[in-house]
Amino acid sequence: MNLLAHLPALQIVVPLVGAPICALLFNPRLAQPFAVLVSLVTFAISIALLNQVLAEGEVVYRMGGWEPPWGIVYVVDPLNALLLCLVSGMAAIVMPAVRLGIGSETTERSRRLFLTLALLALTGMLGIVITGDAFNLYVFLEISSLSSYALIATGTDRRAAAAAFNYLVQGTVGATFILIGIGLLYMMTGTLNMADLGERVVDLRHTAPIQAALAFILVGAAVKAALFPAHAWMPNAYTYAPSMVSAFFGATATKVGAYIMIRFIFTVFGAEWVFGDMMVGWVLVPLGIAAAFAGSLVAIWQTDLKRMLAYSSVAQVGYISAAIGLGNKDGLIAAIVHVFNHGLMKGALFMVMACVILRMGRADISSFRGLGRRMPVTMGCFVVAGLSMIGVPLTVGFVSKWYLILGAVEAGMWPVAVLVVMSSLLAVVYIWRVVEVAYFAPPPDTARVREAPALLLVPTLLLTVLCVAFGVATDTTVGVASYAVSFLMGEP
Amino acid sequence: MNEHLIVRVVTKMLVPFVLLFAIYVQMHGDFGPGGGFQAGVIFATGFIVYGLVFGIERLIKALPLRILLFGISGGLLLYAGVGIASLFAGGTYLDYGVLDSHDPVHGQHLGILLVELGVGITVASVMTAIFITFAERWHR
Amino acid sequence: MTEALVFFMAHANTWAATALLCVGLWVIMVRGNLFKKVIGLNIFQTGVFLFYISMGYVRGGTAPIVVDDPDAVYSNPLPHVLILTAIVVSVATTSLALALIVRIRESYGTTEEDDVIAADEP
Amino acid sequence: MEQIIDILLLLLVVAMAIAMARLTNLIAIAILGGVYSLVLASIYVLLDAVDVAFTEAAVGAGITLTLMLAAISLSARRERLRRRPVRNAIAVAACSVVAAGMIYASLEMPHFGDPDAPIHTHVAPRYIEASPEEIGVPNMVTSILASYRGYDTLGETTVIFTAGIAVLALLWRWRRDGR
Amino acid sequence: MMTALPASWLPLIAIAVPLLCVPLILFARRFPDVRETITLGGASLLIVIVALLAWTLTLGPVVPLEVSGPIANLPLTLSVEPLGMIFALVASFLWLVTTIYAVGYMRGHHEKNQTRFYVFFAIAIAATMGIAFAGDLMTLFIFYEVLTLSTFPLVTHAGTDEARRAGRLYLGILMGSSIGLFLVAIVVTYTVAGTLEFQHGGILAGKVEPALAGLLLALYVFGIGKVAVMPLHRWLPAAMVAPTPVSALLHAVAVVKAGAFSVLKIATFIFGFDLLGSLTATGLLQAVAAFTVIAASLVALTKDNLKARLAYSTISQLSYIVLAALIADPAAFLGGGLHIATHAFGKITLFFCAGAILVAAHKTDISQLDGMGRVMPFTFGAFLIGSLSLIGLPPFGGLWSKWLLIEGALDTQQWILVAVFATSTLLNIAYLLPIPFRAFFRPLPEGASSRLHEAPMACLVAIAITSAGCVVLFFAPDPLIDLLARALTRQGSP
Repeated sequence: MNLLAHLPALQIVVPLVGAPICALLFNPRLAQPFAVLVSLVTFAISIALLNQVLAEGEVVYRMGGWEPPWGIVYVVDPLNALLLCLVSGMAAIVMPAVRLGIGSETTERSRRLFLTLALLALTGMLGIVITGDAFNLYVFLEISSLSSYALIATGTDRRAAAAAFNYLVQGTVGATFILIGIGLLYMMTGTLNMADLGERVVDLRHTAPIQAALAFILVGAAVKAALFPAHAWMPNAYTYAPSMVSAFFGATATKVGAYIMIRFIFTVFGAEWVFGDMMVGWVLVPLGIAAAFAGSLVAIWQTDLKRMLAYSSVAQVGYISAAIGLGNKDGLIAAIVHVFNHGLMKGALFMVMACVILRMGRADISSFRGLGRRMPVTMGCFVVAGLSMIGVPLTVGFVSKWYLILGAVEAGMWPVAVLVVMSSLLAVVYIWRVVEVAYFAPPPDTARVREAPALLLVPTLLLTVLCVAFGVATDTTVGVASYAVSFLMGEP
Repeated sequence: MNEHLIVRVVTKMLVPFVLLFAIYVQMHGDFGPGGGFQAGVIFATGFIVYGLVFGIERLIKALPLRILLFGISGGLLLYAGVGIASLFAGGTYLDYGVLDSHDPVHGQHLGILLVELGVGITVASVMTAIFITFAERWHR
Repeated sequence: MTEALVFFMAHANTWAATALLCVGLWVIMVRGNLFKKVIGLNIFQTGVFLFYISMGYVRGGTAPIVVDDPDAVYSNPLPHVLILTAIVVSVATTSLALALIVRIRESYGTTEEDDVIAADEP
Repeated sequence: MEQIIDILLLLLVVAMAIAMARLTNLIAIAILGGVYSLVLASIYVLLDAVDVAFTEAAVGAGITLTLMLAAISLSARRERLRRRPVRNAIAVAACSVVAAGMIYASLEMPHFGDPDAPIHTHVAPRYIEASPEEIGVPNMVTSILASYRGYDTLGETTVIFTAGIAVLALLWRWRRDGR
Repeated sequence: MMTALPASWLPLIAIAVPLLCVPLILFARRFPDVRETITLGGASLLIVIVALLAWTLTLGPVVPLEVSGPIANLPLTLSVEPLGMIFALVASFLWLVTTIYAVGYMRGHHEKNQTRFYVFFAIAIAATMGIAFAGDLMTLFIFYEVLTLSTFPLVTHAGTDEARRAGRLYLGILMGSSIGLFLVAIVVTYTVAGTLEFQHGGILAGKVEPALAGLLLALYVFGIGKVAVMPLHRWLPAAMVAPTPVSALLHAVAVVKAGAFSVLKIATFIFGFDLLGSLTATGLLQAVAAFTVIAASLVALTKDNLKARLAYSTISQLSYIVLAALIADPAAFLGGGLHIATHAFGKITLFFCAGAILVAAHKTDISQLDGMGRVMPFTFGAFLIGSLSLIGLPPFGGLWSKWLLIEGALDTQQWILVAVFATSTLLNIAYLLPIPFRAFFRPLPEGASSRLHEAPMACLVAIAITSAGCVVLFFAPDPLIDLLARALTRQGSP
C-alpha cells in the first residue's frame, strides 16, 4: 500500500481512529501521550499533503473507490491544504498542555474522554475542510460541533454548561440551515458533489431554489463563523471553556465557518454570480465592517480578557467577511491569509490567557497587574501577538491588513479601506490597556508568581515566533493563498 | 416498578425476544428495511426496558462502563477498521470490493455486513450508556 | 382537478415542511424553557427531513427495494440515506442537549433560561 | 387517494407540532412527541421511505422519548410561561423570512412526485440500476448507505460515538467507574 | 573594509551595530560602567561606519541593497542618498553625544531601569538608521513603526501615571496617524504607481489626477505624526515627562527628525517638485504648516515650564521643514535638509542645558531661573548659543538653513511664506532670548546661591560638543550643502 496515495484519507482516519482508541486507554498516563502522538502524526500528514498539492496541484481521493458524483470524494486544493495545516497544527501545539487541565473540571480519570472529544473535534474540522461532497461536509460539521459543545461544557465555571447549551441551539440551527441549503441545491441539480454542483448550478442560477440555497447556506455558515450579528454564541462559549479549548477553537472554529462560506461561494455557486447578480458583497462587506467596529468597541470595555479576546475575534471575523465580500483577487488573498494569520495570533493570545489563569487563577484585567515583571516571557508574547492584532509591520497582522486595504482600494471601496484601518486602531486601545496594566500597575501583593511552565510557555512562544516569522517571510502564507485564489477564481 | 412480579416475569421473557428481533433487523437490513442503526436502537431498548424494570443498579452491574466503552469504541473501530483493511487490500478507503480478491460483489457483501455490525454495536452501546447515565443520576 | 389544486398538491409537502420549520424556529427563539428549546430543535429538524423525503418521492413508485418486476419504478433512495444520517445526527444532538440540561439543572436548580441568566447577574 | 391521506397526515403533523409548541406540560409534550414521530413515520411510509420510517419510529417513539422522560424526571415538569413580546416579534419576523424563502423557492421547484425531476435523472439512476449488480444487495438504501456513501455512514457512526463520549464525559460520576 | 564587502552592505551594518549592542548591554546590566562603555563604543563605531558611507557616497552612487520583504514583489531596499546621509550623520553623531550626556544625567538624577533605557535607545537608533537609509516607502514605514514602538518605553520611563498618560498620547497619535493615514497613503501610492521606490523626480508624476494626489499629500503630511503638524502636535509636549536624554532623542536625534525627514523625502522622491508645485493641495497644506509655525511659537511664549517651551519651539521649527518640502524648490530642499542638522544641534544644546539645570538645581520653570547664569555660566552660555543658532543669527549654523528656506520662498514668489519665516524669527527671539537674559542679568534670589553648582562633567562635555557643532555649522556648511545638492542631480539620487 502506497501511503502517499492515501494521504487524504489518512488525514481524517488517523484522528478518527485515534479517538476511540484513546477512549479505551484506561490508564490516564497513556491517553495523554497517545493523543499528542495522534495530533502530531495528523499534522505531519497535512504538511505532506500541502507539499503534494503545491507540487502536483489538486489531489482527488475517491472514498470506497466510487467515482464522483456517485461516491464521496476528497478534493485537496491549496486552500484546504493550508487550513488543514492550520487546524492540525494548532491541535498539535495545544494538545500537550491539556495535561495541565487549566480551567477544565476533568479529573485524571475523565481526561481521556476529554482528549477523545478533542480528537473528534479535530477530525470534524479536518473533515469539513477536506471534503468535496456537500452532504459529507454537513456530517463532519456536526461531528466537530457536538464535540465542541461537550468540550466547552467541561469548563469549571457553571456558566460553561449554559454557554455550551446556547452554542448547541444556535449551532444546530445554523447547521440545519446549511442542510436546507444543500437540500435545495440537491433538489435542483440532483448531485451532492461540489465540483459537479458547480457545473450544473451555472444554468440554474436564475431559479428561485438556487438563490434560496445561497441565502440559507450563507446564513448557516455565518452562524458557524460567528459573523456579526450571528455571533451571540461565541463570547460566553470562549470565556467559560477550558483554556486549551478556547485556544484551539479560538484559533480554528470560526475559520472553518469562513472556509465553508468561501468554498460554497467560489466552488459551488460561482463568484461572478454571487457578487454580481446577487450582490452578496453588499451584505458581507457592511456586516464585516459593522462586526469590526462592534467587536472591537465591546472588547474595549471587557474586564475578563478571555471575553475580550472573544469579542476581538468577532471583529477579526468581520475583516475576513469583508475581505471575502470584496470579491476581487486581493480581497480573497486577504481573507485566506487572515484566516491563517488570525489563527496564529488568537492562538497565541489565548495561550497567554492560559498561562495567566494557571498562575493567577483567572484572566481578569486586574490579575494582570505587574505581570510584566512577574511573567516576562508570557507578557512579551502578549505584546507581540497583540501588536500583530493591531497590524504593526513585521507581524502577520500587517500582511493581512495590507492585502485587505489593497483589495478595498482596487475594488474602489475607499470607505472600506478607511474604516478597516480605523477599526484596527481600536485594537490599539484594547490591547494597550492590558499592556499598561501589566507593565505600569504595581503587583497586587508580594506573593511570588512564577513564570508559566514550559509545557505552556513553549507553545505560546512558538505561536508568537510564528506571528513574526510569517509576518516577515510571507512566501508560504501569501504564496499558498494566491495559488489557492488562482484555483478558486478558476485560472489554475 | 420492580416489585410487580408479573411485570418482572414478562420482562424477563420479553427482553430476549427484543434482542432477537434486533439481531433479525441487523441481519435483514440487506433485504428489507432495517440495518445497523435501527437494530442498535432496538437492542438498546431491550437493555433499557431491563433497566427500567429491574433497577438501574442491576443494569450497571450487568454492563459496567468498561464494557459499554468497549462497545462504543469497538463498533466505530470495526467500521473504520474495515476501511483500513481495504487500504491494505490495495483499494481506496472503505472500498469493500477489494476485500474479496476473486469476487468484488462478495467483498461488498462482507464489507456491508461488517460495517452495519459496527454501526449496530456502537449505537446499541451508546444508547444504553446514555440511558444508564441519565437514569443513574435520577436513581441517586 | 383544477389548476389550483394541482399546484397545491405539487407543493403541499414543501409547505408543510416549511410550517414545521417555522414552528420549530419560533419555539427555539421564544420559549425560555430549555426542554422546550430542544423540542423546538427536533420539530425544526423534522421539517427538513420531511422536505428531503418529499423530494425523493416518485409518483407511482415503490420503496427502493428491488422487486422482481422489471419495469418497476423506484423512489429515489438517496434522500432516504441522507435523512437516515440526519436523523441519527439529531438524536445525538438531542441526547447531548439533554445532558447539558441535566448539568444546568444541577448547578442552577432550574431549567428556565431567565432564571439561569438571572442567577449569574452580579 | 394516497394524496388525500398524505395531505391529511401532513395537516395532522403540523397541528401536533403547533400543539407541542403551545403546551406547557413537558411530560405531555414528550409523549405527544412520540406520537408525532409515529405519524411522521407513516407519512414516510406513504412516501416510500420505509427505512426512514422505521428509524423515525424507533428513534422518535423509542429512544428520544425515553431520554426526554428520563431527563424531565430530573427537573421541573412544567414550563413557566412568560410574555416576551419583543422576542416574539423578532421570532415571528425570522420565521416569516424563512417561510418566505422556502415558499419563494418552492414556486420553481420540480413538482411533487415528478419523475423527471433532476434528482431522479442525474445521480440516482445509477444507484437504482447498477446497485443490484455492483453491490448485490436488494435494499438500495442499504447499498448506498453502506457502500456508495459508506463514508457518510462512518461519519454518522462517529457522530453517535461523539454523543456517547460527550454524555459520559459530562454526566458520568467517576468514583463508581470500573467496579 | 571597502574591499572586504561592497558599500551597499554598509547601511545594513549601520542598522546592525546598534542592534548588536542590545544583547551586550543586557549581559552587562549588572555593571553600569561596562554597559555604558558598550553603548559609547557602539556609537563611535556607528559614526565610523556612517562616515565611511558618506565618503563612498562622494565617490559615486551606492548600489541599493534588496531583501525580500513581507509583501510579495515589494522588496525592502536599503539605499544611500544624500538627504538620508545627512540625517544618518546627524543621528549617529548625536547618539554618541547624547550617550555621554546620559551617563552624567541618569546617574546624577538616580534614574531607575537605566539598562532598559540604554537598550531601547539603541533600538531606536537602529530604527533611525533604517529610516535614513530606506530605499522605498515600505522600508521607511516599517522602521518608522519600529521607532515609534521602541521609543514608547523611553517616553514612559518614569512609570508614573503622568508618564502613562503621555505614553498613551504618544502611541495613540503616532500609531493612529501612521496606521490610519500613512499606511493607506502607501497602499494607494502602490496601487496607482505600481512601485514604492524613491526615485528622482518622484514616482507619482503623470500617474495620478491632481485631486487624488492632493489627498495623498494630505494623508502623508498628517499621516507622519512624528512631524507634529497641528493638530497632531499634542504628543510632543506631553512626552516632556521623559528624562532629558530621551527628550533629546525625540527632539533632535531621532523621532521628530525622522518625521521631518520622511516628509521631505516623500515630497521630493515620491511626488517630485513639478507635481508638487502644480497641486492646489500644496497651498492648503503650506497654510497649515505656516499656521503651525506661528501658532506653536505663540504658545511657546506662554509656557513657563522650560521643557514645554522648547517643545513648542520644536513644533514650529519642524513645520519649517514641512514648508521647505512643500515649497518644492531646490533651494528650499537644501534649506530643509540643512535645517535637519542645524536645528538638531541647536535644539539638543538647549535640551542638554535644560537637563543640566534640572540635575544641578532641580529647577524646571523659567521664572525660577533668575540669576542662575551667575551660578551656571557655562550652561547658560551654551543656552545662549543654542538660542541664537535657532533664531538664525551669525555666527551660528541656523543662519544658513533659514537663509536657504527664505531663498526658496523667494524663488517661488511665495511672499507670504517669506513673511511667515520673518515673523517666526522674531517670535523665536521673543521666546528664547529672555531665558538667558533672565539668568544673566536678573539678581539671584537671596540665600539660594550656596548649594548651587554646575551640572555633572559628562553633561558639560556633551553641551560643549553640541554648541561647538552650532558654530562649526556656520563656518563650514558647504560639505553638507554640496552633499545635499547631489540629491537633486540624477546620479546622486536614489
